[in-house]
Amino acid sequence: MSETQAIGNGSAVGNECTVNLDFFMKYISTVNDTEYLIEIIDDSHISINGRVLSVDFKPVIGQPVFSLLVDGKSYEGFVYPGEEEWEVLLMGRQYPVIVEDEREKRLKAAAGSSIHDNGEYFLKSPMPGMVITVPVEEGQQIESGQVLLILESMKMQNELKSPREGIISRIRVAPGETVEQRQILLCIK
Amino acid sequence: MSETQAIGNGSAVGNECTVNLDFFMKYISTVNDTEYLIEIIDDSHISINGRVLSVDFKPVIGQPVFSLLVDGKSYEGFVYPGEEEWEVLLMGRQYPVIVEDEREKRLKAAAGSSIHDNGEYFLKSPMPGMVITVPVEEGQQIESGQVLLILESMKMQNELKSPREGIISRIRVAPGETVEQRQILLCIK
Amino acid sequence: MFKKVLVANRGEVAVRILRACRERGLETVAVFSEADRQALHVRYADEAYLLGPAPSRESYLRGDKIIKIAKECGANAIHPGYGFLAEREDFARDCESEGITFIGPKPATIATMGDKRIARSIVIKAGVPVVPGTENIESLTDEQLLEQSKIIGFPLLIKATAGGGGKGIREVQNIKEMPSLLKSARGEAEASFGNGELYLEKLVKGARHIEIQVLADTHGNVIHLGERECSLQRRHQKLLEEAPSSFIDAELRAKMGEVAIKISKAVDYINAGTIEFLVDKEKNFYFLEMNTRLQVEHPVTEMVTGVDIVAEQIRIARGRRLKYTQADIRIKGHAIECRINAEDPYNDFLPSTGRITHSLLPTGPGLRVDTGVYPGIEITPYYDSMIAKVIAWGETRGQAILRMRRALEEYRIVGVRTNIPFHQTLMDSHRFMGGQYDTRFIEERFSMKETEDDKKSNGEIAAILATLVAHSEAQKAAQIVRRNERDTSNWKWVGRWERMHR
Amino acid sequence: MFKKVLVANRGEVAVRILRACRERGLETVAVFSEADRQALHVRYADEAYLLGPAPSRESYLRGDKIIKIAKECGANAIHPGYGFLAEREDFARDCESEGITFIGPKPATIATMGDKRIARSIVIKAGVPVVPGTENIESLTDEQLLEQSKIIGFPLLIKATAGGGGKGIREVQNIKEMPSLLKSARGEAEASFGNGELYLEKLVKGARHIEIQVLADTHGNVIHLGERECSLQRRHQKLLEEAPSSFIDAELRAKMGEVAIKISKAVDYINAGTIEFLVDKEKNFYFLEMNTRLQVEHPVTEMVTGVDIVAEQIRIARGRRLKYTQADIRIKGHAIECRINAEDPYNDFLPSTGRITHSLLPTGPGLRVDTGVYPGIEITPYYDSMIAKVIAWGETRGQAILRMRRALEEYRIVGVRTNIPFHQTLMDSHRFMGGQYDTRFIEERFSMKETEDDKKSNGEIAAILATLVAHSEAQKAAQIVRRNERDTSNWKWVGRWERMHR
Repeated sequence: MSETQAIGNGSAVGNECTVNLDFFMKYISTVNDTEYLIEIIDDSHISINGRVLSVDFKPVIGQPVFSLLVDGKSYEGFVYPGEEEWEVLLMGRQYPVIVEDEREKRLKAAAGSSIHDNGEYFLKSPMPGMVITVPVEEGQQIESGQVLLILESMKMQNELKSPREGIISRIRVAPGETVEQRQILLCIK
Repeated sequence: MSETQAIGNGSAVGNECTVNLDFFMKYISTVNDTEYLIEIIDDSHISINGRVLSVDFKPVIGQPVFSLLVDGKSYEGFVYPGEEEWEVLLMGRQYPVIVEDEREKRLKAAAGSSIHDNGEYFLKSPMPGMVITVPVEEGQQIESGQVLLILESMKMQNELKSPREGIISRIRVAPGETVEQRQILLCIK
Repeated sequence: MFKKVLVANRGEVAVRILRACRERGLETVAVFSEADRQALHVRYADEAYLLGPAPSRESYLRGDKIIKIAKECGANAIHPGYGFLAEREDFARDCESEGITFIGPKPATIATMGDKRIARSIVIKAGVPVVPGTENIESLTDEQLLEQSKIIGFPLLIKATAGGGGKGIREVQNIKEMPSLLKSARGEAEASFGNGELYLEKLVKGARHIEIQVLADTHGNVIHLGERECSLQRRHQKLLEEAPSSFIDAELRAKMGEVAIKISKAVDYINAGTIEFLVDKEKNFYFLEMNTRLQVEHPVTEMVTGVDIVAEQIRIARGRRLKYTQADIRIKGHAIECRINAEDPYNDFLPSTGRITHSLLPTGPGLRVDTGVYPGIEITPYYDSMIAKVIAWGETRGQAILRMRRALEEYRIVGVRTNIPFHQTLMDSHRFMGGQYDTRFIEERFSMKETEDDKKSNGEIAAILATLVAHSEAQKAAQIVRRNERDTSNWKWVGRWERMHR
Repeated sequence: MFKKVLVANRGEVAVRILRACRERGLETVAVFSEADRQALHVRYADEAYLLGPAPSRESYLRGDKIIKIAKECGANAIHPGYGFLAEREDFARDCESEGITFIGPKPATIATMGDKRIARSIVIKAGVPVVPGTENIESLTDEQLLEQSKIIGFPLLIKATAGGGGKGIREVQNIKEMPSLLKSARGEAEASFGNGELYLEKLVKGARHIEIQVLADTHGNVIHLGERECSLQRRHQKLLEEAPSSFIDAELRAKMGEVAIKISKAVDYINAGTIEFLVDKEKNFYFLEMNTRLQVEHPVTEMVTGVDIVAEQIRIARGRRLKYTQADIRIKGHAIECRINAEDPYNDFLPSTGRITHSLLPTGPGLRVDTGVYPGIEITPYYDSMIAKVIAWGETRGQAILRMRRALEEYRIVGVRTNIPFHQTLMDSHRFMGGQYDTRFIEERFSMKETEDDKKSNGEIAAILATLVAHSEAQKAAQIVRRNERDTSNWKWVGRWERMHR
């Protein structure tokens, strides 16, 4: 279906229109270092690494639970948007999936590895709670896995650890303070 | 709280306002011929026939299920809007409740019994289904409880009976026809 | 030995069978109609294939398509559940000729017991009494049935020869009613089974409907799992079942069990089956029919015997010996099943359709719920109105009733009307509590009307609830009107107003 | 004899107790904090009273308020559940002096067994071995504990004298760690029990955590209901329990049961209680502590014995004799309980809060779910993270595992992260299947990382799912942008746009 047709269909006021935009149709999806080239052919067909599959994809009991029939096999997964990737929970296992549209990915590759993150990491509170202790100081060199902060929630003391090494650039909370979910607690450079 | 104050509170765009209108505050509610004078005092108090009760009223798992604590007693009921009354399903029993605001009721009483329905009854389909037979004819005199139509739905043949006596004024469907929920099937005068 | 099972059904029974397969490490295949893409059985199966449009004739009754799917996906066994193709000899035979194991009895047995008239004659030969009726006459015309009705006498029942699940049954009080009821029974039988043949049976008054569950393997072992009490019916549809029956003592149980085994052996029965009897006030019992399949009410037997009937069906179909001998079977405690139907008990039990928006299941000790629905599912007019079964177990019948009562009070389904209030009223009925009921109880001596006591105590609460809802609705309406008066110039408000009225 | 019971608790256990009361025809009273107005226990009770703000200290730990409410509403018994006031001698004593039946042991027994050091000395006197540790020294200072630690040797455990539920426990590898861990343990003990006293205990390696359920009435009858296997723990929190233990044979069960009864008699125990033991590889067992209350994991014992433990608690509190003798107790089949916590197993098991928007419970044969949550409920940081318990029964341990596996696969909770994937991984672990685990298994020899096989088979499906979701999101975004480009002049479209972004 061409783009023009699709928009034509949608022109009736109050009627949801289906826009199939060609440049959105090819994706490179990466799971644990394995890349899959996935092409959306139409509402019920995709190809994966050139293999055509018949798919039937429906949200059930509301997002984020999706039912997928692939050539008759029935799967159901939770799909959560993460910071940089999608988290897929499927049959008791979690898979991190990076989905990039092919054009974007090609552009990025052409630009080389010049794009780098500026290296700052923000530790955000994973839940509401109360800060018990902050066993690090500003300017301190820390290692990956080192405890940065102890947060009390649900009657448990939870250790928040550093995902990487670096230097504590700023601490934004103090012991005894109540924090909200996703509030920034401290920064690592 | 006066009316003016309430509207004042609500003037912030996008903010839900609470309007307490005095003339909405007294109701006469009738259950099976028993009348109750119910006055809404404030968010947590009502009076019923002059007796003041402390109430805590909350919708749970979405409408139409409501939780009610009355002086500590915990009740939970389904409250459905009916054609002329509310249907309350409570502890396995259904109660039809007519709720009228006191002023309206007084006005009606003053006007006497001059208001009458025009006497036409429309038999509506209680569910989607297929008409099997219509064992009555236009112009036919019928009795209360007489079968007017047989509708097949959920693999069952369901007899739709007349709630009163009268004359069939019009039949709008024929055997074999598929009907939608609430579609008018026939009229009785 | 099969490894992959196709379940040729939908709803709670499809889910029940999928679970049993999964718990035995078998791969599972579901089939579904266009109306059932989001149904639980599609979600729970390893594989799922579309059959066709919503109407059963174009989907769940398409045996040819189902067998084709089984062959294509490598399913080498089919469980038919109940209803649909469960008692269709031709389907069982087609499975057999395609090398697919049909999880049920042999096609010949289905044919024999499926024709209620043939079944009756076999049972009579085996020396078991049957309810008097039309015997040994094939394809009775309306005229012949009219003639026979005079011999049998009134009241009597018109029944479908291919019948099951209460479909195609009509009760006749006198000869004048015969012609129109014959017509409607034939219509319903034709619609339900694709076979409009009818027979007549004397109506036994004050009787109980008691059935015996049997299990038979391919090695000649046949056992029974005791009885189920199924007298609580409305329009010949079972609504509540119990095991054991408070009417049956150990001696009668053993005797009926022996007869059930004798009948099963007489037809070389294999797999799970049920023999239905009428038991009169004097405890004489008469054969009614045999259901050559899993029953809706099998869980009550599972709860009191600890036997997983579906697991045994699979075991038998795999050619293995029964796991139990008759001596292993002991009845422990009491179980009750309430069938939860999408129908309005305050409006003549008319079916109710719609989308289930919320559901809160009763859980906790001694309870089991078998269901195929969940919030988001649409209840359509295409299939049966039964959406769930609540099964309560107790050490005594009294404990089971108390547990069922609290389960029904806890159960919330929003979106369709259900018969839960009917069951609640039943649990409070003194006759039910006393176990004093027969097949006529619901229609003749039971009422949904509340007593004077109820009226007084909860009428006031009902009035308060309705008034508070009406009040908050009125307040909301007042807010909208006022906003609109104030803000018609502002398109933001117009958008909101419009949204509320969509 | 009491007629009305106040349940001084929240969550699944409050619901469990309310159900038991209702099934015995007792009137019920719930209490709730401001955070729990819509909680299930408030909805299921006959009466419900507000205690105060969300924090436990201002609500569920306010024994004075609870007793006041009980007196005002005429509740003449209080069931404390587990946690909160369940093992508070002062609360039990206050109930007694106000003439309210405390459904549990005598205050003196709670005091004796609640002080873990006193309990140990009583048990030693009764001739039962205990795990070596600090004995008979009151109110140990940090300096004294440091001294003692050298005598006991490392590794060792710091434990809270008033402990329970795994709170206030720290494992110490060497003396250098002692000061900081003493400090954090004292802090947690203070916060959890209002008592910061600590003691030390030798860490037994390769041990199993096995507990015996006892029931004792006021007529001197004491029986045990066999053991529960509770070795699967993480940070001293139990995660999964089984009955029976695959490690315990009939002989050892009988021996441990006898010892449990002996200990119970030594402290004149009344009501339901649990004796916790450590069992080493050579099947020597050591007393750990006695929990003078209902345990979280009591359902596994109920499933294999058929005894309703909460019903027995009520019976005993009413002064009646036990319904069972030791000879009546038979273990039938196998039961497993998985504790479902709102925590993210992929993110270091950090608690997860939020509103539950959907939930689909596993149901069907042999399953029980005890829960206090439902869609619409907010999981707050104020209370324990356990939101449900799934209990599966099977004729064998293998069947129970297969059933639990399918139950976990069926269970859907949307709105918070749960540890369901943890339990699923556990069910697939060969060591768990073989029953080969001890209290260190989860922390030392278990991983949430998938195997190479899983990666291959389902990685592709995960990629497809994520891609289809990303694609449909991109399409939706494109639609909105295009509409907006096209229709900015039209207020209808603007209203819709605005609505989507609210």
